[in-house]
Amino acid sequence: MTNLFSIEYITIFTSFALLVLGLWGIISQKNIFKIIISFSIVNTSIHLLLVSLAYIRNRTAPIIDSAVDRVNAAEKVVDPVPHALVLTAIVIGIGITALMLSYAFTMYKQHKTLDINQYKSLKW
Amino acid sequence: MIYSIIVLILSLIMLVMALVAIHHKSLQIAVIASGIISLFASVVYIFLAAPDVAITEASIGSALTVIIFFYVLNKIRHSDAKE
Amino acid sequence: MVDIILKISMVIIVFSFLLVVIRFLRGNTVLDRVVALDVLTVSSIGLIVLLADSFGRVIYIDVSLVYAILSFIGVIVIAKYLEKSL
Amino acid sequence: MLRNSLRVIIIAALGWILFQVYSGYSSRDELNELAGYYATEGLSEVGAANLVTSVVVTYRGLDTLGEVTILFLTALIIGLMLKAEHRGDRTRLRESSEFLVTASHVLLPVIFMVGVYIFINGHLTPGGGFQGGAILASTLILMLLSFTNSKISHKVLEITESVSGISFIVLGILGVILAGGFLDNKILPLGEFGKLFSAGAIPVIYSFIGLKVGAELSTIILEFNQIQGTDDKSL
Repeated sequence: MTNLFSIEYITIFTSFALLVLGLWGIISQKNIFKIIISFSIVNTSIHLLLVSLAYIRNRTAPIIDSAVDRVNAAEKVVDPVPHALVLTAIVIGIGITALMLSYAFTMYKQHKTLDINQYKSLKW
Repeated sequence: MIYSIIVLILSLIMLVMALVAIHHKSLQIAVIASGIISLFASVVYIFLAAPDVAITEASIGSALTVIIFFYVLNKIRHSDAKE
Repeated sequence: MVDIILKISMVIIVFSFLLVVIRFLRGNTVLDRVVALDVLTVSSIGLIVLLADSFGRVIYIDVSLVYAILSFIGVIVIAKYLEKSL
Repeated sequence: MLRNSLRVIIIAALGWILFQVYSGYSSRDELNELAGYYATEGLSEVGAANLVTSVVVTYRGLDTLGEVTILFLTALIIGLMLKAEHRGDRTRLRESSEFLVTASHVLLPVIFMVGVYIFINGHLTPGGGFQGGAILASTLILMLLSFTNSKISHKVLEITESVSGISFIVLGILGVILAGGFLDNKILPLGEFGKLFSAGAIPVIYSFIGLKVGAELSTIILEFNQIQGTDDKSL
Protein backbone atom coordinates (compact mmCIF):
# COMPACT_ATOMS: atom_id res chain seq x y z
CA MET A 1 0.00 0.00 0.00
CA THR A 2 2.80 2.41 0.80
CA ASN A 3 4.27 1.35 -2.52
CA LEU A 4 1.21 2.35 -4.48
CA PHE A 5 1.20 5.76 -2.88
CA SER A 6 4.70 6.70 -3.97
CA ILE A 7 5.28 9.32 -6.65
CA GLU A 8 6.23 7.15 -9.62
CA TYR A 9 3.19 4.88 -9.28
CA ILE A 10 0.86 7.89 -9.31
CA THR A 11 2.52 9.40 -12.36
CA ILE A 12 2.58 6.11 -14.28
CA PHE A 13 -1.14 5.70 -13.61
CA THR A 14 -1.73 9.30 -14.75
CA SER A 15 0.22 8.79 -17.94
CA PHE A 16 -1.74 5.64 -18.80
CA ALA A 17 -5.02 7.44 -18.13
CA LEU A 18 -3.93 10.38 -20.30
CA LEU A 19 -2.95 7.93 -23.04
CA VAL A 20 -6.39 6.30 -22.99
CA LEU A 21 -8.14 9.69 -22.94
CA GLY A 22 -6.04 11.01 -25.82
CA LEU A 23 -6.67 7.93 -27.95
CA TRP A 24 -10.37 8.19 -27.19
CA GLY A 25 -10.24 11.78 -28.39
CA ILE A 26 -8.44 10.78 -31.58
CA ILE A 27 -10.93 8.11 -32.58
CA SER A 28 -14.12 9.82 -31.43
CA GLN A 29 -13.74 13.46 -32.48
CA LYS A 30 -14.76 14.78 -35.89
CA ASN A 31 -13.00 18.14 -35.76
CA ILE A 32 -9.45 17.97 -37.11
CA PHE A 33 -8.28 20.53 -34.57
CA LYS A 34 -9.55 18.39 -31.71
CA ILE A 35 -7.65 15.44 -33.17
CA ILE A 36 -4.41 17.43 -33.17
CA ILE A 37 -5.02 18.51 -29.57
CA SER A 38 -5.63 14.87 -28.59
CA PHE A 39 -2.40 13.93 -30.33
CA SER A 40 -0.48 16.46 -28.24
CA ILE A 41 -2.09 14.99 -25.09
CA VAL A 42 -0.86 11.51 -26.09
CA ASN A 43 2.57 13.04 -26.70
CA THR A 44 2.66 14.50 -23.19
CA SER A 45 1.54 11.22 -21.65
CA ILE A 46 4.34 9.26 -23.30
CA HIS A 47 6.92 11.77 -22.06
CA LEU A 48 5.48 11.50 -18.56
CA LEU A 49 5.66 7.70 -18.72
CA LEU A 50 9.32 7.67 -19.79
CA VAL A 51 10.38 10.14 -17.10
CA SER A 52 8.46 8.16 -14.45
CA LEU A 53 10.29 4.98 -15.45
CA ALA A 54 13.60 6.79 -14.86
CA TYR A 55 12.69 7.78 -11.30
CA ILE A 56 14.28 6.04 -8.34
CA ARG A 57 13.05 6.79 -4.86
CA ASN A 58 15.05 9.14 -2.59
CA ARG A 59 17.42 10.19 -5.35
CA THR A 60 18.00 13.55 -6.97
CA ALA A 61 18.54 15.13 -10.37
CA PRO A 62 21.53 13.95 -12.44
CA ILE A 63 23.43 17.23 -12.12
CA ILE A 64 26.57 17.24 -10.02
CA ASP A 65 27.12 20.32 -7.89
CA SER A 66 27.71 21.06 -4.21
CA ALA A 67 24.58 19.14 -3.22
CA VAL A 68 25.69 15.83 -4.78
CA ASP A 69 29.00 14.17 -4.04
CA ARG A 70 31.07 13.48 -7.12
CA VAL A 71 32.64 10.26 -5.88
CA ASN A 72 29.57 8.07 -5.38
CA ALA A 73 27.30 9.88 -7.81
CA ALA A 74 25.93 6.57 -9.12
CA GLU A 75 24.15 5.97 -5.80
CA LYS A 76 22.66 9.46 -5.64
CA VAL A 77 21.19 10.29 -9.05
CA VAL A 78 18.29 9.05 -11.16
CA ASP A 79 18.70 7.53 -14.62
CA PRO A 80 19.83 10.22 -17.13
CA VAL A 81 19.24 8.26 -20.35
CA PRO A 82 15.39 8.54 -20.54
CA HIS A 83 15.71 12.25 -19.77
CA ALA A 84 17.91 12.69 -22.83
CA LEU A 85 15.45 10.74 -24.96
CA VAL A 86 12.48 12.80 -23.79
CA LEU A 87 14.43 16.01 -24.39
CA THR A 88 14.72 15.28 -28.10
CA ALA A 89 11.21 13.82 -28.26
CA ILE A 90 9.62 17.05 -27.02
CA VAL A 91 11.41 19.13 -29.66
CA ILE A 92 10.39 16.72 -32.41
CA GLY A 93 6.85 16.81 -30.98
CA ILE A 94 6.48 20.53 -31.62
CA GLY A 95 7.78 20.06 -35.16
CA ILE A 96 5.17 17.39 -35.83
CA THR A 97 2.42 19.50 -34.27
CA ALA A 98 3.32 22.50 -36.42
CA LEU A 99 3.42 20.30 -39.52
CA MET A 100 -0.01 18.85 -38.74
CA LEU A 101 -1.41 22.32 -38.13
CA SER A 102 -0.16 23.61 -41.47
CA TYR A 103 -1.62 20.53 -43.15
CA ALA A 104 -4.95 21.06 -41.36
CA PHE A 105 -4.94 24.67 -42.48
CA THR A 106 -4.33 23.65 -46.09
CA MET A 107 -7.21 21.16 -45.87
CA TYR A 108 -9.43 23.87 -44.42
CA LYS A 109 -8.56 26.16 -47.29
CA GLN A 110 -9.45 23.47 -49.81
CA HIS A 111 -12.67 22.20 -48.28
CA LYS A 112 -13.74 25.19 -46.16
CA THR A 113 -14.61 22.99 -43.21
CA LEU A 114 -12.85 21.41 -40.23
CA ASP A 115 -15.01 18.28 -40.20
CA ILE A 116 -12.97 15.27 -41.31
CA ASN A 117 -16.04 13.52 -42.68
CA GLN A 118 -16.13 16.12 -45.46
CA TYR A 119 -12.57 15.36 -46.58
CA LYS A 120 -13.40 12.93 -49.35
CA SER A 121 -10.42 13.39 -51.66
CA LEU A 122 -8.87 10.05 -50.76
CA LYS A 123 -12.12 8.17 -50.24
CA TRP A 124 -13.34 5.55 -52.69
CA MET B 1 4.05 11.85 2.00
CA ILE B 2 3.07 15.46 1.37
CA TYR B 3 4.79 15.26 -2.02
CA SER B 4 2.63 12.29 -2.96
CA ILE B 5 -0.53 14.17 -2.08
CA ILE B 6 0.54 17.19 -4.12
CA VAL B 7 1.40 14.98 -7.12
CA LEU B 8 -1.96 13.25 -6.77
CA ILE B 9 -3.82 16.57 -6.89
CA LEU B 10 -1.78 17.76 -9.87
CA SER B 11 -2.53 14.48 -11.68
CA LEU B 12 -6.24 14.82 -11.01
CA ILE B 13 -6.19 18.35 -12.43
CA MET B 14 -4.36 17.05 -15.52
CA LEU B 15 -7.00 14.38 -16.10
CA VAL B 16 -9.86 16.88 -15.71
CA MET B 17 -8.12 19.24 -18.14
CA ALA B 18 -7.72 16.39 -20.63
CA LEU B 19 -11.48 15.79 -20.50
CA VAL B 20 -12.11 19.50 -21.02
CA ALA B 21 -9.65 19.62 -23.93
CA ILE B 22 -11.33 16.71 -25.68
CA HIS B 23 -14.97 17.45 -25.06
CA HIS B 24 -15.39 21.22 -24.86
CA LYS B 25 -16.96 22.60 -27.99
CA SER B 26 -14.95 25.83 -28.05
CA LEU B 27 -11.57 25.36 -29.73
CA GLN B 28 -9.88 28.19 -27.85
CA ILE B 29 -10.74 26.70 -24.48
CA ALA B 30 -9.55 23.29 -25.64
CA VAL B 31 -6.17 24.76 -26.62
CA ILE B 32 -5.86 26.57 -23.28
CA ALA B 33 -6.69 23.34 -21.44
CA SER B 34 -3.98 21.45 -23.33
CA GLY B 35 -1.58 24.23 -22.34
CA ILE B 36 -2.50 23.67 -18.70
CA ILE B 37 -1.82 19.93 -19.10
CA SER B 38 1.71 20.73 -20.29
CA LEU B 39 2.17 23.20 -17.45
CA PHE B 40 1.30 20.69 -14.74
CA ALA B 41 3.32 17.98 -16.46
CA SER B 42 6.32 20.23 -16.15
CA VAL B 43 5.67 20.76 -12.42
CA VAL B 44 5.44 16.97 -12.04
CA TYR B 45 8.82 16.58 -13.79
CA ILE B 46 10.36 18.64 -10.98
CA PHE B 47 8.99 16.10 -8.48
CA LEU B 48 10.45 13.32 -10.63
CA ALA B 49 13.92 14.95 -10.44
CA ALA B 50 14.12 15.91 -14.11
CA PRO B 51 14.75 19.68 -14.32
CA ASP B 52 16.05 19.45 -17.89
CA VAL B 53 12.81 17.94 -19.11
CA ALA B 54 10.86 20.45 -17.03
CA ILE B 55 12.54 23.40 -18.74
CA THR B 56 11.96 21.89 -22.18
CA GLU B 57 8.31 21.18 -21.50
CA ALA B 58 7.78 24.66 -20.05
CA SER B 59 9.38 26.47 -22.95
CA ILE B 60 8.22 24.31 -25.85
CA GLY B 61 5.18 22.30 -24.79
CA SER B 62 3.50 24.94 -22.73
CA ALA B 63 4.38 28.15 -24.56
CA LEU B 64 5.32 27.60 -28.21
CA THR B 65 2.66 24.97 -28.96
CA VAL B 66 -0.13 27.18 -27.61
CA ILE B 67 1.22 30.14 -29.59
CA ILE B 68 1.28 28.20 -32.88
CA PHE B 69 -2.24 26.88 -32.23
CA PHE B 70 -3.51 30.40 -31.72
CA TYR B 71 -1.82 31.66 -34.89
CA VAL B 72 -3.69 29.04 -36.94
CA LEU B 73 -6.97 29.60 -35.06
CA ASN B 74 -6.69 33.31 -35.81
CA LYS B 75 -6.31 32.64 -39.53
CA ILE B 76 -9.31 30.32 -39.59
CA ARG B 77 -11.45 32.86 -37.76
CA HIS B 78 -10.46 35.58 -40.24
CA SER B 79 -11.71 33.40 -43.07
CA ASP B 80 -14.93 32.66 -41.22
CA ALA B 81 -15.66 36.34 -40.84
CA LYS B 82 -15.28 36.87 -44.55
CA GLU B 83 -17.81 34.29 -45.67
CA MET C 1 10.31 25.52 12.06
CA VAL C 2 11.15 27.01 8.67
CA ASP C 3 10.54 23.60 7.13
CA ILE C 4 7.00 23.45 8.53
CA ILE C 5 6.22 26.95 7.29
CA LEU C 6 7.42 26.05 3.79
CA LYS C 7 5.29 22.89 3.81
CA ILE C 8 2.25 24.91 4.86
CA SER C 9 2.83 27.40 2.06
CA MET C 10 3.04 24.52 -0.41
CA VAL C 11 -0.35 23.29 0.79
CA ILE C 12 -1.79 26.79 0.40
CA ILE C 13 -0.47 27.02 -3.18
CA VAL C 14 -2.03 23.67 -4.08
CA PHE C 15 -5.30 24.85 -2.55
CA SER C 16 -5.15 27.93 -4.77
CA PHE C 17 -4.70 25.57 -7.74
CA LEU C 18 -7.97 23.91 -6.84
CA LEU C 19 -9.81 27.23 -6.55
CA VAL C 20 -8.49 28.43 -9.91
CA VAL C 21 -9.42 25.14 -11.58
CA ILE C 22 -12.99 25.48 -10.28
CA ARG C 23 -13.06 28.97 -11.78
CA PHE C 24 -11.74 27.52 -15.04
CA LEU C 25 -14.44 24.86 -15.17
CA ARG C 26 -17.30 27.22 -14.31
CA GLY C 27 -15.93 30.27 -16.17
CA ASN C 28 -18.36 32.06 -18.40
CA THR C 29 -16.07 33.63 -20.98
CA VAL C 30 -12.74 32.85 -22.59
CA LEU C 31 -11.18 35.76 -20.72
CA ASP C 32 -11.89 34.04 -17.40
CA ARG C 33 -10.03 30.99 -18.63
CA VAL C 34 -7.05 33.03 -19.83
CA VAL C 35 -6.74 34.74 -16.47
CA ALA C 36 -6.99 31.29 -14.85
CA LEU C 37 -4.07 30.10 -17.00
CA ASP C 38 -2.03 33.11 -15.95
CA VAL C 39 -2.76 32.62 -12.24
CA LEU C 40 -1.92 28.91 -12.51
CA THR C 41 1.44 29.78 -14.06
CA VAL C 42 2.29 32.31 -11.36
CA SER C 43 1.34 29.84 -8.61
CA SER C 44 3.43 27.13 -10.28
CA ILE C 45 6.45 29.43 -10.25
CA GLY C 46 6.00 29.81 -6.49
CA LEU C 47 5.61 26.05 -6.05
CA ILE C 48 8.79 25.35 -8.04
CA VAL C 49 10.84 27.79 -5.95
CA LEU C 50 9.56 26.20 -2.74
CA LEU C 51 10.41 22.76 -4.09
CA ALA C 52 13.92 23.93 -4.96
CA ASP C 53 14.37 24.87 -1.33
CA SER C 54 12.88 21.74 0.14
CA PHE C 55 14.81 19.35 -2.16
CA GLY C 56 17.98 21.33 -1.44
CA ARG C 57 18.87 21.95 -5.10
CA VAL C 58 19.47 25.57 -6.09
CA ILE C 59 19.52 24.76 -9.80
CA TYR C 60 15.78 24.10 -9.96
CA ILE C 61 15.24 27.87 -9.80
CA ASP C 62 16.29 28.09 -13.47
CA VAL C 63 13.06 26.32 -14.36
CA SER C 64 10.93 29.01 -12.71
CA LEU C 65 12.96 31.68 -14.53
CA VAL C 66 12.11 30.19 -17.92
CA TYR C 67 8.48 29.80 -16.88
CA ALA C 68 8.14 33.43 -15.88
CA ILE C 69 9.43 34.66 -19.23
CA LEU C 70 7.51 32.36 -21.52
CA SER C 71 4.10 32.38 -19.87
CA PHE C 72 4.10 36.15 -20.22
CA ILE C 73 4.50 35.87 -23.98
CA GLY C 74 1.85 33.16 -24.28
CA VAL C 75 -0.73 35.24 -22.44
CA ILE C 76 0.07 38.24 -24.67
CA VAL C 77 -0.54 36.12 -27.78
CA ILE C 78 -3.92 34.95 -26.47
CA ALA C 79 -4.87 38.50 -25.50
CA LYS C 80 -3.96 39.77 -28.96
CA TYR C 81 -6.03 36.96 -30.48
CA LEU C 82 -9.06 37.98 -28.42
CA GLU C 83 -8.46 41.61 -29.37
CA LYS C 84 -8.53 40.55 -33.08
CA SER C 85 -5.16 42.14 -33.79
CA LEU C 86 -2.80 39.17 -33.99
CA MET D 1 -24.26 3.23 -33.13
CA LEU D 2 -22.28 0.13 -34.01
CA ARG D 3 -19.26 2.28 -34.69
CA ASN D 4 -19.57 4.00 -31.35
CA SER D 5 -19.74 0.78 -29.37
CA LEU D 6 -16.77 -0.54 -31.34
CA ARG D 7 -14.79 2.50 -30.22
CA VAL D 8 -15.76 1.95 -26.60
CA ILE D 9 -14.71 -1.70 -26.84
CA ILE D 10 -11.32 -0.81 -28.34
CA ILE D 11 -10.61 1.81 -25.70
CA ALA D 12 -11.77 -0.48 -22.88
CA ALA D 13 -9.51 -3.27 -24.11
CA LEU D 14 -6.57 -0.88 -24.29
CA GLY D 15 -7.34 0.38 -20.80
CA TRP D 16 -7.48 -3.20 -19.48
CA ILE D 17 -4.09 -4.03 -21.04
CA LEU D 18 -2.54 -0.88 -19.64
CA PHE D 19 -3.98 -1.63 -16.20
CA GLN D 20 -2.39 -5.09 -16.27
CA VAL D 21 0.94 -3.48 -17.17
CA TYR D 22 0.51 -0.99 -14.36
CA SER D 23 -0.31 -3.59 -11.70
CA GLY D 24 2.70 -5.67 -12.72
CA TYR D 25 5.17 -2.79 -12.45
CA SER D 26 7.67 -2.74 -9.63
CA SER D 27 9.97 0.21 -9.17
CA ARG D 28 13.69 -0.31 -9.36
CA ASP D 29 16.18 0.76 -6.77
CA GLU D 30 19.44 1.04 -8.66
CA LEU D 31 20.75 2.23 -12.01
CA ASN D 32 21.18 -0.26 -14.82
CA GLU D 33 24.61 -0.99 -16.28
CA LEU D 34 24.61 1.66 -19.01
CA ALA D 35 23.36 4.47 -16.79
CA GLY D 36 25.77 3.42 -14.07
CA TYR D 37 28.64 3.70 -16.54
CA TYR D 38 27.49 7.18 -17.57
CA ALA D 39 27.20 8.25 -13.93
CA THR D 40 30.60 6.97 -12.80
CA GLU D 41 32.93 7.11 -15.80
CA GLY D 42 31.16 9.90 -17.65
CA LEU D 43 32.19 12.51 -15.14
CA SER D 44 35.90 12.04 -15.74
CA GLU D 45 35.53 11.06 -19.39
CA VAL D 46 33.40 13.99 -20.54
CA GLY D 47 33.75 16.44 -17.66
CA ALA D 48 30.20 17.85 -17.78
CA ALA D 49 28.42 18.32 -14.47
CA ASN D 50 25.04 17.79 -16.11
CA LEU D 51 24.87 14.09 -16.99
CA VAL D 52 21.91 14.63 -19.34
CA THR D 53 24.04 17.04 -21.37
CA SER D 54 26.88 14.56 -21.62
CA VAL D 55 24.44 11.92 -22.89
CA VAL D 56 22.74 14.26 -25.37
CA VAL D 57 25.83 15.92 -26.82
CA THR D 58 28.59 13.34 -26.59
CA TYR D 59 27.42 9.77 -26.08
CA ARG D 60 24.28 10.18 -28.19
CA GLY D 61 25.46 13.10 -30.30
CA LEU D 62 24.44 11.46 -33.55
CA ASP D 63 20.82 11.32 -32.36
CA THR D 64 20.94 15.05 -31.74
CA LEU D 65 22.23 15.60 -35.27
CA GLY D 66 19.31 13.61 -36.66
CA GLU D 67 16.87 15.49 -34.47
CA VAL D 68 18.13 18.87 -35.67
CA THR D 69 17.82 17.59 -39.24
CA ILE D 70 14.20 16.58 -38.63
CA LEU D 71 13.43 20.05 -37.29
CA PHE D 72 15.07 21.62 -40.35
CA LEU D 73 13.00 19.44 -42.69
CA THR D 74 9.86 20.36 -40.77
CA ALA D 75 10.55 24.07 -41.18
CA LEU D 76 11.22 23.50 -44.88
CA ILE D 77 7.98 21.58 -45.48
CA ILE D 78 5.89 24.11 -43.56
CA GLY D 79 7.42 26.88 -45.65
CA LEU D 80 6.62 24.94 -48.82
CA MET D 81 3.02 24.28 -47.75
CA LEU D 82 2.23 27.82 -46.71
CA LYS D 83 4.09 29.37 -49.64
CA ALA D 84 1.10 28.55 -51.86
CA GLU D 85 -0.87 30.97 -49.72
CA HIS D 86 -1.44 34.22 -51.56
CA ARG D 87 0.73 36.81 -49.87
CA GLY D 88 -1.07 40.01 -50.66
CA ASP D 89 -1.02 43.24 -48.73
CA ARG D 90 -1.30 42.74 -45.07
CA THR D 91 -4.35 44.40 -43.61
CA ARG D 92 -3.13 47.14 -41.39
CA LEU D 93 -2.97 46.10 -37.78
CA ARG D 94 -3.80 48.19 -34.82
CA GLU D 95 -0.73 49.68 -33.13
CA SER D 96 0.31 47.89 -29.98
CA SER D 97 -0.43 49.65 -26.74
CA GLU D 98 2.12 51.87 -25.03
CA PHE D 99 2.56 49.35 -22.21
CA LEU D 100 3.56 46.51 -24.49
CA VAL D 101 5.98 48.60 -26.57
CA THR D 102 7.73 50.06 -23.54
CA ALA D 103 7.86 46.74 -21.75
CA SER D 104 9.34 45.00 -24.76
CA HIS D 105 12.05 47.65 -25.08
CA VAL D 106 13.08 46.72 -21.56
CA LEU D 107 12.46 42.99 -21.76
CA LEU D 108 13.81 42.01 -25.19
CA PRO D 109 17.53 42.23 -24.26
CA VAL D 110 16.85 40.49 -20.94
CA ILE D 111 15.00 37.59 -22.57
CA PHE D 112 17.68 37.24 -25.23
CA MET D 113 20.34 37.18 -22.50
CA VAL D 114 18.46 34.51 -20.54
CA GLY D 115 18.31 32.37 -23.68
CA VAL D 116 22.05 32.70 -24.24
CA TYR D 117 22.67 31.96 -20.54
CA ILE D 118 20.57 28.81 -20.77
CA PHE D 119 22.48 27.33 -23.67
CA ILE D 120 25.99 28.43 -22.69
CA ASN D 121 25.56 26.96 -19.20
CA GLY D 122 24.08 23.75 -20.56
CA HIS D 123 26.82 21.60 -19.09
CA LEU D 124 26.49 23.04 -15.56
CA THR D 125 22.82 23.82 -14.97
CA PRO D 126 19.61 22.36 -16.40
CA GLY D 127 18.98 23.60 -19.89
CA GLY D 128 20.87 23.53 -23.12
CA GLY D 129 20.58 24.14 -26.79
CA PHE D 130 16.95 23.18 -27.33
CA GLN D 131 15.58 25.20 -24.44
CA GLY D 132 17.78 28.20 -25.20
CA GLY D 133 16.72 28.04 -28.83
CA ALA D 134 13.06 28.04 -27.82
CA ILE D 135 13.64 31.14 -25.71
CA LEU D 136 15.39 32.87 -28.62
CA ALA D 137 12.38 32.06 -30.82
CA SER D 138 10.07 33.55 -28.21
CA THR D 139 12.10 36.76 -28.42
CA LEU D 140 11.11 36.89 -32.07
CA ILE D 141 7.45 36.39 -31.15
CA LEU D 142 7.57 39.30 -28.71
CA MET D 143 9.19 41.43 -31.40
CA LEU D 144 6.47 40.53 -33.90
CA LEU D 145 3.77 41.28 -31.36
CA SER D 146 4.96 44.65 -30.15
CA PHE D 147 6.44 46.26 -33.26
CA THR D 148 3.68 45.34 -35.65
CA ASN D 149 4.96 47.14 -38.74
CA SER D 150 8.59 46.11 -38.60
CA LYS D 151 9.98 43.82 -41.27
CA ILE D 152 12.03 40.82 -40.23
CA SER D 153 14.10 39.34 -43.01
CA HIS D 154 14.37 35.65 -43.65
CA LYS D 155 17.99 36.15 -44.77
CA VAL D 156 19.43 36.62 -41.28
CA LEU D 157 17.69 33.52 -40.00
CA GLU D 158 18.81 31.46 -42.99
CA ILE D 159 22.43 32.56 -42.62
CA THR D 160 22.43 31.87 -38.85
CA GLU D 161 20.88 28.47 -39.42
CA SER D 162 23.30 27.41 -42.18
CA VAL D 163 26.44 28.71 -40.47
CA SER D 164 25.64 27.04 -37.15
CA GLY D 165 24.66 23.80 -38.86
CA ILE D 166 27.90 23.66 -40.83
CA SER D 167 29.95 24.52 -37.73
CA PHE D 168 28.23 21.70 -35.84
CA ILE D 169 29.20 19.20 -38.52
CA VAL D 170 32.74 20.56 -38.76
CA LEU D 171 33.18 20.22 -34.99
CA GLY D 172 31.95 16.64 -35.23
CA ILE D 173 34.42 15.80 -38.01
CA LEU D 174 37.25 17.52 -36.08
CA GLY D 175 36.44 15.05 -33.31
CA VAL D 176 37.14 12.20 -35.74
CA ILE D 177 40.48 13.71 -36.76
CA LEU D 178 41.82 15.03 -33.45
CA ALA D 179 40.16 12.77 -30.85
CA GLY D 180 38.35 9.48 -30.45
CA GLY D 181 35.34 9.72 -32.76
CA PHE D 182 32.51 11.75 -34.25
CA LEU D 183 31.46 14.63 -31.92
CA ASP D 184 34.10 13.75 -29.34
CA ASN D 185 34.43 16.72 -27.01
CA LYS D 186 38.13 16.26 -26.18
CA ILE D 187 39.29 18.44 -29.07
CA LEU D 188 39.48 21.23 -26.48
CA PRO D 189 41.06 20.76 -23.02
CA LEU D 190 38.64 19.42 -20.42
CA GLY D 191 39.49 22.14 -17.90
CA GLU D 192 38.50 22.31 -14.29
CA PHE D 193 35.30 20.47 -13.34
CA GLY D 194 32.37 22.76 -12.68
CA LYS D 195 33.76 25.91 -14.29
CA LEU D 196 32.21 27.63 -17.32
CA PHE D 197 35.11 26.81 -19.66
CA SER D 198 35.22 23.11 -19.00
CA ALA D 199 33.95 19.89 -20.54
CA GLY D 200 35.93 20.41 -23.73
CA ALA D 201 33.86 21.37 -26.76
CA ILE D 202 30.44 20.90 -25.14
CA PRO D 203 29.66 24.63 -24.60
CA VAL D 204 30.68 25.42 -28.19
CA ILE D 205 28.62 22.55 -29.65
CA TYR D 206 25.62 23.41 -27.51
CA SER D 207 25.80 27.07 -28.55
CA PHE D 208 25.67 26.06 -32.20
CA ILE D 209 22.75 23.69 -31.51
CA GLY D 210 20.97 26.51 -29.66
CA LEU D 211 21.43 29.00 -32.51
CA LYS D 212 20.31 26.40 -35.06
CA VAL D 213 17.20 25.35 -33.12
CA GLY D 214 16.36 28.99 -32.42
CA ALA D 215 16.63 29.89 -36.10
CA GLU D 216 14.50 26.90 -37.13
CA LEU D 217 11.74 27.57 -34.60
CA SER D 218 11.81 31.25 -35.58
CA THR D 219 11.36 30.26 -39.22
CA ILE D 220 8.31 28.16 -38.32
CA ILE D 221 6.81 31.05 -36.32
CA LEU D 222 7.52 33.51 -39.13
CA GLU D 223 5.80 31.27 -41.66
CA PHE D 224 2.72 31.12 -39.48
CA ASN D 225 2.89 34.86 -38.89
CA GLN D 226 3.11 35.71 -42.57
CA ILE D 227 -0.17 34.08 -43.46
CA GLN D 228 -2.01 36.21 -40.90
CA GLY D 229 -4.26 38.93 -42.18
CA THR D 230 -3.35 38.56 -45.83
CA ASP D 231 -6.12 39.56 -48.14
CA ASP D 232 -7.08 36.20 -49.46
CA LYS D 233 -9.11 35.89 -52.64
CA SER D 234 -9.34 32.11 -52.64
CA LEU D 235 -11.41 31.88 -49.48
